Amino acid sequence: MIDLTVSFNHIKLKNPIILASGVWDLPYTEIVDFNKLGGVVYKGISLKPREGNPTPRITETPCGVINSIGLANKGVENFNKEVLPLLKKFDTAIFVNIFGESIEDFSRISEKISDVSGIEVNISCPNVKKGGVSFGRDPKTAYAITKAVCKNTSLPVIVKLTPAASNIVEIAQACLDGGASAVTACNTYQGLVIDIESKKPLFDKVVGGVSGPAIKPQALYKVYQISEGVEIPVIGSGGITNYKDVLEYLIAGAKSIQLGSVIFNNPLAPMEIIDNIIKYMNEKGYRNLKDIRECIDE
Amino acid sequence: MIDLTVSFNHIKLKNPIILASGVWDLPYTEIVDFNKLGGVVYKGISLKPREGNPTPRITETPCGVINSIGLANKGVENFNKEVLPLLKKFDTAIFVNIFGESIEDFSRISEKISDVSGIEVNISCPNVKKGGVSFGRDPKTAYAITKAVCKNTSLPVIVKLTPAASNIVEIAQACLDGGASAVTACNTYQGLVIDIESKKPLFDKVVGGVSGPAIKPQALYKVYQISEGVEIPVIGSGGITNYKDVLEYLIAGAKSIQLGSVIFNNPLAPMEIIDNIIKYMNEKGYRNLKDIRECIDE
Amino acid sequence: MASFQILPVIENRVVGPYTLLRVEDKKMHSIAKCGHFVMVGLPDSMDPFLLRPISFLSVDEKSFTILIKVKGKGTEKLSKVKEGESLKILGPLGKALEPPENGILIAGGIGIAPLYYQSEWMKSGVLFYGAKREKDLVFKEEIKDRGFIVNTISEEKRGTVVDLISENLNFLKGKKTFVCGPESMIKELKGIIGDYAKDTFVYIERRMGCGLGGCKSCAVKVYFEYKLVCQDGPIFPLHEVKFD
Amino acid sequence: MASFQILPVIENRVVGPYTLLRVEDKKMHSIAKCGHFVMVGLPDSMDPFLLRPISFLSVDEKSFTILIKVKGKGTEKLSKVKEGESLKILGPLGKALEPPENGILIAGGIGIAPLYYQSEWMKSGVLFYGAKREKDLVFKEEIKDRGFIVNTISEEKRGTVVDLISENLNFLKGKKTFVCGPESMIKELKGIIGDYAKDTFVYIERRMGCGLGGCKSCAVKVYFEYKLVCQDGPIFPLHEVKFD
Ligand SMILES: Cc1cc2nc3c(=O)[nH]c(=O)nc-3n(C[C@H](O)[C@H](O)[C@H](O)COP(=O)(O)OP(=O)(O)OC[C@H]3O[C@@H](n4cnc5c(N)ncnc54)[C@H](O)[C@@H]3O)c2cc1C
Ligand SMILES: Cc1cc2nc3c(=O)[nH]c(=O)nc-3n(C[C@H](O)[C@H](O)[C@H](O)COP(=O)(O)OP(=O)(O)OC[C@H]3O[C@@H](n4cnc5c(N)ncnc54)[C@H](O)[C@@H]3O)c2cc1C
Ligand SMILES: Cc1cc2nc3c(=O)[nH]c(=O)nc-3n(C[C@H](O)[C@H](O)[C@H](O)COP(=O)(O)O)c2cc1C
Ligand SMILES: Cc1cc2nc3c(=O)[nH]c(=O)nc-3n(C[C@H](O)[C@H](O)[C@H](O)COP(=O)(O)O)c2cc1C
Ligand code: FES
Ligand code: FES
Repeated sequence: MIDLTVSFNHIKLKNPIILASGVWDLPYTEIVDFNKLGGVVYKGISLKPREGNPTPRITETPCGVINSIGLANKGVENFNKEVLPLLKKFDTAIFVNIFGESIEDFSRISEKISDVSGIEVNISCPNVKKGGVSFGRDPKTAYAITKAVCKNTSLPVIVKLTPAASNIVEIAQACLDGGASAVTACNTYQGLVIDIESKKPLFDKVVGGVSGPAIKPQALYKVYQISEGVEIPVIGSGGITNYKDVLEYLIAGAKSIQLGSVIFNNPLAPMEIIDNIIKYMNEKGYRNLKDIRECIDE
Repeated sequence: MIDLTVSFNHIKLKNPIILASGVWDLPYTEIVDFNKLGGVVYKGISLKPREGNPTPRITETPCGVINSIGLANKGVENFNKEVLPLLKKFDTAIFVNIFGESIEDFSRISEKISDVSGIEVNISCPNVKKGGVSFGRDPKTAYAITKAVCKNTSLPVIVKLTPAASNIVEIAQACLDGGASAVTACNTYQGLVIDIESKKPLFDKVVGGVSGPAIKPQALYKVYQISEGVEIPVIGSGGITNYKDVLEYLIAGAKSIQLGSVIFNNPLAPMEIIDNIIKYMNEKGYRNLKDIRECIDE
Repeated sequence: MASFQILPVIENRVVGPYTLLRVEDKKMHSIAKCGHFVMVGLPDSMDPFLLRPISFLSVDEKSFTILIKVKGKGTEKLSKVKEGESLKILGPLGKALEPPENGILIAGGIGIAPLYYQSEWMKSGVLFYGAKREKDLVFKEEIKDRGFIVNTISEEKRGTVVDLISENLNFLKGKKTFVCGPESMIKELKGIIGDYAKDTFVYIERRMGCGLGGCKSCAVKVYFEYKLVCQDGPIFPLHEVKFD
Repeated sequence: MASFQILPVIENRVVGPYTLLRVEDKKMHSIAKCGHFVMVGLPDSMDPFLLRPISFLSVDEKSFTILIKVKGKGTEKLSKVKEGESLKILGPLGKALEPPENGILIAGGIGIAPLYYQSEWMKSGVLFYGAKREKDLVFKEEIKDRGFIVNTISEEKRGTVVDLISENLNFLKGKKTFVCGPESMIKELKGIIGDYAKDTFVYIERRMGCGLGGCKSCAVKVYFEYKLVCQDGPIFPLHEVKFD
């Protein structure tokens, strides 16, 4: 029997495939059987509801997607009342991605979250004025936010990093020092699209966040760097579209991975990827994820 | 008549299309008429010849290319004797991309270069142990190298920046302060490819430099940021494959642009792009590059 | 209950300036409702990366049809899918509309597609329909046959559908009206119909990521609150929609 | 003088485990030389982004042919190009070889392609040729007809071309020998042929970016110096090549 389970720092997953934050909501449970997923991260929520940015909020770039959603969400109360009870029906690890404009915000919101498998702290959103990437770039702020969240919750805390940090290894170390159980590497990459008709940036906030295959080699390198440099479990995120990408991430050091934009292109991708990993392991005679990582020839 | 000329800080180009460093050498003059190009940047050269990295040195990534050449080149003497005389036959602006492992290296090499339209200083190569990206990340080093080069040459000095800098605007400012006539933004993005068969990084040096369409939105944003933040002409580089991409860069603030990897996919791209820009300007009734940049509706 | 499937195209036919694709699917008939749409893409392709939202034109027991106007790369590639090839289909999506038995439809250009579908769910009414050229006015005979009075206008001859409405404003009185067309047309229309806006509903278009309420990219401001076109729409009360 | 062109494919035919493509081109005949290759890609496609280096199989006044073994995505897509469709062709590339009138050719698998082309430039010689299965041994009759003695071996029956050579080492004496095959085979061969390596030349393969000496990605260490396969090769003296 093939064993796909993975566990690290009080996080236990039935397989390493997690749905990333911000690309799905409850209706997606009609398409994909959440009982089969290793875990799901719910869309970034804040203390109070947020409207988000003006439209357009999304478009394509070569082999990728760029978004400027601006963390539109209905707030933590709504999550607890309307969303969590429905998610709890599924046998999968539930994480909540949280966002704040100040350390204070992060503390207060984490107090209000319970009965999930962990909190993913978003210090990496490129599409907001306050907080976001600017928090995720500074090791001191990353440390302070992680610590504040950890103080207010007994849940495992995952910090989602931004690739815009000049030294992501240093930030991961700061998160570890602050008490994080894991880091997610990474959120989207800052990018710009110009509308050549209007001769203006397409997005109202100018910058957008690039995701999808285009960023894969870059995000993979970040995962590798953190895995080599810091004793913290890394959850890989960025451009994964098939099981081979998952293998690359696992070999580079990721403990598990997240699927984001790919579900826009192929909503069934999570199921197909899990099936293909099992098929691959069967072919190779691998029993568990360790076998994938370790090079047999060595 | 359409006027495609562009000039800034003693750099004069007959059109804004420049061939980027590292993707072409003399045989390419058989394919493309260099007399039609705005300019060409010769491959990064160093004081002494360099062998470069073990192979493989190149592969593909989604909508992109990743390389780990390691600045293989025959040195500045060879350039002056074997290459420059042949390039001088063409009526185009010739730039030389130079690379050093120390500030001293950069000074000495720039002394040896003359009779070209400018020097492009490479402080951004991701594929070398010493120098490269590490120089391009630190504003002080960027300043010091720019100053050292400017002291030793009367030619216009362009500094080629790395996107790995945490604040590229600050680096561009340092180059301006050091005496640079322009900056090129940017060089390749650091990325990783894992060979899932061998379970090892494909490249001997692990990291590679990602170029091609995949990086376009990111590089475009850097150009925009520098153009907004620093009074220095910016030469755009990153993922340009057609005339629409060129328009995006010009609107984002670039004075001219460089074509790199695209010539691997379509060696005639530079000619096609120039033709299409002229066609576009004719259709719109534009006379010169300023018309492209400025929004007529405003 | 939406699903995601790879389905075969069994007909590709030019209709005026558009392309009609017929997709084989026996299940859609029992679940698709008036107002619904699908997200459509090419199998085994990531270029374009995103699926495209397209309305139903018709749905029967064995198949459904969509009508495509080529705008950019995505619709261009979709319009070229040959018979025997397949499409990715995610749907049905959106909020079902309870159509009135009788009402007014106002279509501009490709806006005819969802309104043609809506007319199937109605008994009678009036269609005001404008396009660039006379020959772009597709399906008007078919809608007539469904018991509608059809008024058309073309820019090459007389003007836009907005002109047509301003000449016939009184028609809207006491009727539920449904509008689909380019946003510029909808804004103009809103300007001239005044009070009638209260009984007017509009099909809103937004760039979409997921079609499933997940990515929040298809937001539209409706009565001081952001709603999602893919989940709460695409049909909204005209007087409540705040255009940017 | 290399050029870049979009050229029509006029034949796509299966040959053993390979695909033969015939490309219409009247100019290649006068410029292609023994040892040359082309970079090949799909028009209007950036996936794959890089063109693929492929040897000539034959060149005549009206066309040239290439033989493709499917390895990954690039060769898979190339092998599916239909008659009437086109290819991007950059070439001829590489350094022309002055072929001897008479010599030895050693081919492993798809390595037969450039050696078949080379045999056209020679008068006679001996071909040692190995493949996985007996039926993969393509073009052996044609090469016989060109005046060559042909010795084949297949793994399913007897062993590899390296086994064949070790049984026939004395054949190499005093002859110029040319080898093309997988790098593992070449290394093994180098191990057993000893002194003969001095008169042995090998077709080297490297991943390529530009094919025009520009990107320096196709480096191979030859006698303590890096050379470029696309410009200085693909043929190098076997005893001088340093394998990684
Ligand atoms: C609910 C809904 C139903 C639709 N039904 C139909 C239909 O039945 N038939 C039909 O032909 N079209 C329909 N559309 C519009 C269609 O989705 C867009 O024309 C298509 O997505 C454009 O893709 P593209 O790749 O061709 O163009 P792109 O290259 O992506 O863009 C070309 C232009 O179209 C605009 N655009 C892109 N995506 C959208 C979008 N989702 N909504 C509005 N504008 C967009 C862009 O701003 C750009 O100016 C519908 C849209 C929605 C939201
Ligand atoms: C001068 C020259 C002449 C050649 N002539 C022929 C020919 O006539 N017919 C033919 O079928 N093939 C020929 N090849 C090999 C052919 O170029 C590669 O098989 C092809 O580039 C692989 O591309 P892919 O997309 O199918 O595989 P990829 O998915 O790119 O890679 C699949 C595997 O092939 C290896 N590979 C990729 N590119 C190359 C390369 N350029 N050289 C060696 N290994 C590579 C990779 O390491 C990988 O293991 C030649 C190569 C060279 C350098
Ligand atoms: C439309 C969209 C919305 C997103 N919203 C969030 C969010 O709210 N919080 C967050 O941490 N990441 C968010 N992300 C980032 C994704 O979770 C993921 O990390 C990123 O897209 C890279 O992975 P991918 O290439 O697989 O998409 C969002 C991404 C997209 C495309
Ligand atoms: C194979 C290769 C070699 C390169 N060598 C150099 C170099 O020597 N010096 C340099 O400054 N940039 C070098 N570059 C970077 C390019 O000049 C260019 O800035 C980069 O590829 C981004 O542009 P593109 O996306 O158009 O390729 C190289 C790029 C490639 C792909
Ligand atoms: S398209 Fe994703 S929320 Fe509507
Ligand atoms: S392939 Fe570019 S130098 Fe040989």
